[in-house]
Amino acid sequence: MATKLIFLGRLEDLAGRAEDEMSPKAPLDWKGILEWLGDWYSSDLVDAVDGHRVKIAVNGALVADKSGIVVGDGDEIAFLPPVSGG
Amino acid sequence: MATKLIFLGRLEDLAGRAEDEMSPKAPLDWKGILEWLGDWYSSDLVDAVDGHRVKIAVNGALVADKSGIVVGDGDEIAFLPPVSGG
Amino acid sequence: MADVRLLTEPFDPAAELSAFAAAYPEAGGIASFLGQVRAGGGVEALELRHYAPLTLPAMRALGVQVQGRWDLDGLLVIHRSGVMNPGDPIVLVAAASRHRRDAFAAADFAMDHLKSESWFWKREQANGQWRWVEPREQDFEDIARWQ
Amino acid sequence: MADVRLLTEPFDPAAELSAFAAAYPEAGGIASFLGQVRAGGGVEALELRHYAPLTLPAMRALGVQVQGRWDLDGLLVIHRSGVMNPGDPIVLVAAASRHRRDAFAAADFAMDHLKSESWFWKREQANGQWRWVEPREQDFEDIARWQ
Repeated sequence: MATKLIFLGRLEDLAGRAEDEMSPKAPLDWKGILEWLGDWYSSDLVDAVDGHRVKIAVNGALVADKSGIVVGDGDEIAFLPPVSGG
Repeated sequence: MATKLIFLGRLEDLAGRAEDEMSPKAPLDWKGILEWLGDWYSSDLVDAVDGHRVKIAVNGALVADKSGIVVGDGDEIAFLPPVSGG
Repeated sequence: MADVRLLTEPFDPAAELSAFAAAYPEAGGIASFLGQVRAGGGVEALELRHYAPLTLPAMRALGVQVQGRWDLDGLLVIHRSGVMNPGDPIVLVAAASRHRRDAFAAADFAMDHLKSESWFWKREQANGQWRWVEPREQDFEDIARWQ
Repeated sequence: MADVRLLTEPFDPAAELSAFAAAYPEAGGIASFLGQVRAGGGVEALELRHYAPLTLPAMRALGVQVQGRWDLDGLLVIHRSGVMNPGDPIVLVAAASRHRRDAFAAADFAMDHLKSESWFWKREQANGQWRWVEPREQDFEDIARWQ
């Protein structure tokens, strides 16, 4: 099983896609996630994702401190830029 | 032609009717109107009509100072208690 | 131009709102308030009386005032007169605007003024007896917010 | 209990409001807000994306919060997701209450929070090009009123 990545809002444009998957050998912490993104995506995307305006949900639950997360097989991580709803 | 009287809201209950007519020999001032009402209606009605909460319209126009009005043949005077609308 | 109507027959608020929204596609938002005769509480019927020479002209003047105070694309004010039953619509106010705050404030202001300053007299029937309703203190407090 | 829905297909606001009003005959008053895709301004289409695990649960939590804060008989919150055309309804909020002030405040509060705190991302199509919409400063000011 892979780890699913979801890019919301304008992050979808930066990533060029709405979803992706990664299959790391071992679970990744936040630093590892950013490195994986850096290998496949632009630095603009990595900077945006790492910025304080982008929130993270893991398996559908909002994360208070994204620097503390670890994701592995079967997890879903969503990158949530500021909302602009209604 | 007579002078038409219109009793709105609870003044209709006090008067026992919604409309009436009076045919005085000469135009009546406010004091004359109250006297005419006193001849035909209860003192409760006269007191209510004379009170500061009841406003007066003559020929469909609201009157700023009811003590100054004069009505005669063909006029319509409406007695307007506090509204309780909507 | 405000659409201001004093009706002596029942009306369909959903159809009115639908037509109003369709008439202002550039508005973006429509705030509305619907007042209906309350069911329960023992009230069997409600009657609103008006005085024709004053009531509709004052409602129209209110419409002009509301449109002067807020930036609206459209304003709808419909008020019933006559005898109504529980569940019947009494009043419908709707304000269409590009700005959500303007739409809400305009509808709110119009309702406060219809409730406390419009030329309507209300009576209720309970246990077969009609009784005139006195003005409510709350209505005077509501309208004082705008001064 | 609030009726909170996230829809991916068009809905009929008039029919929804009509059913809502009929469901709360004891309410006396219903305040509502309808947001629709603005015609004009060159926007050809609007898309709202959501993130399913967060969006509807947060809307439901907002419904609970609104019902806890005001004395309501009923609360309706309907929000579209997906691609919409000018004139299409986006969001409908309605609050039924015995008290007019409660109904207005509840609808107003719910709209402010849906606009600035709900998990929706909006993009607009103009001249055939899609462009993500950034959050508006006005929305943050609107929501700050309630704190």
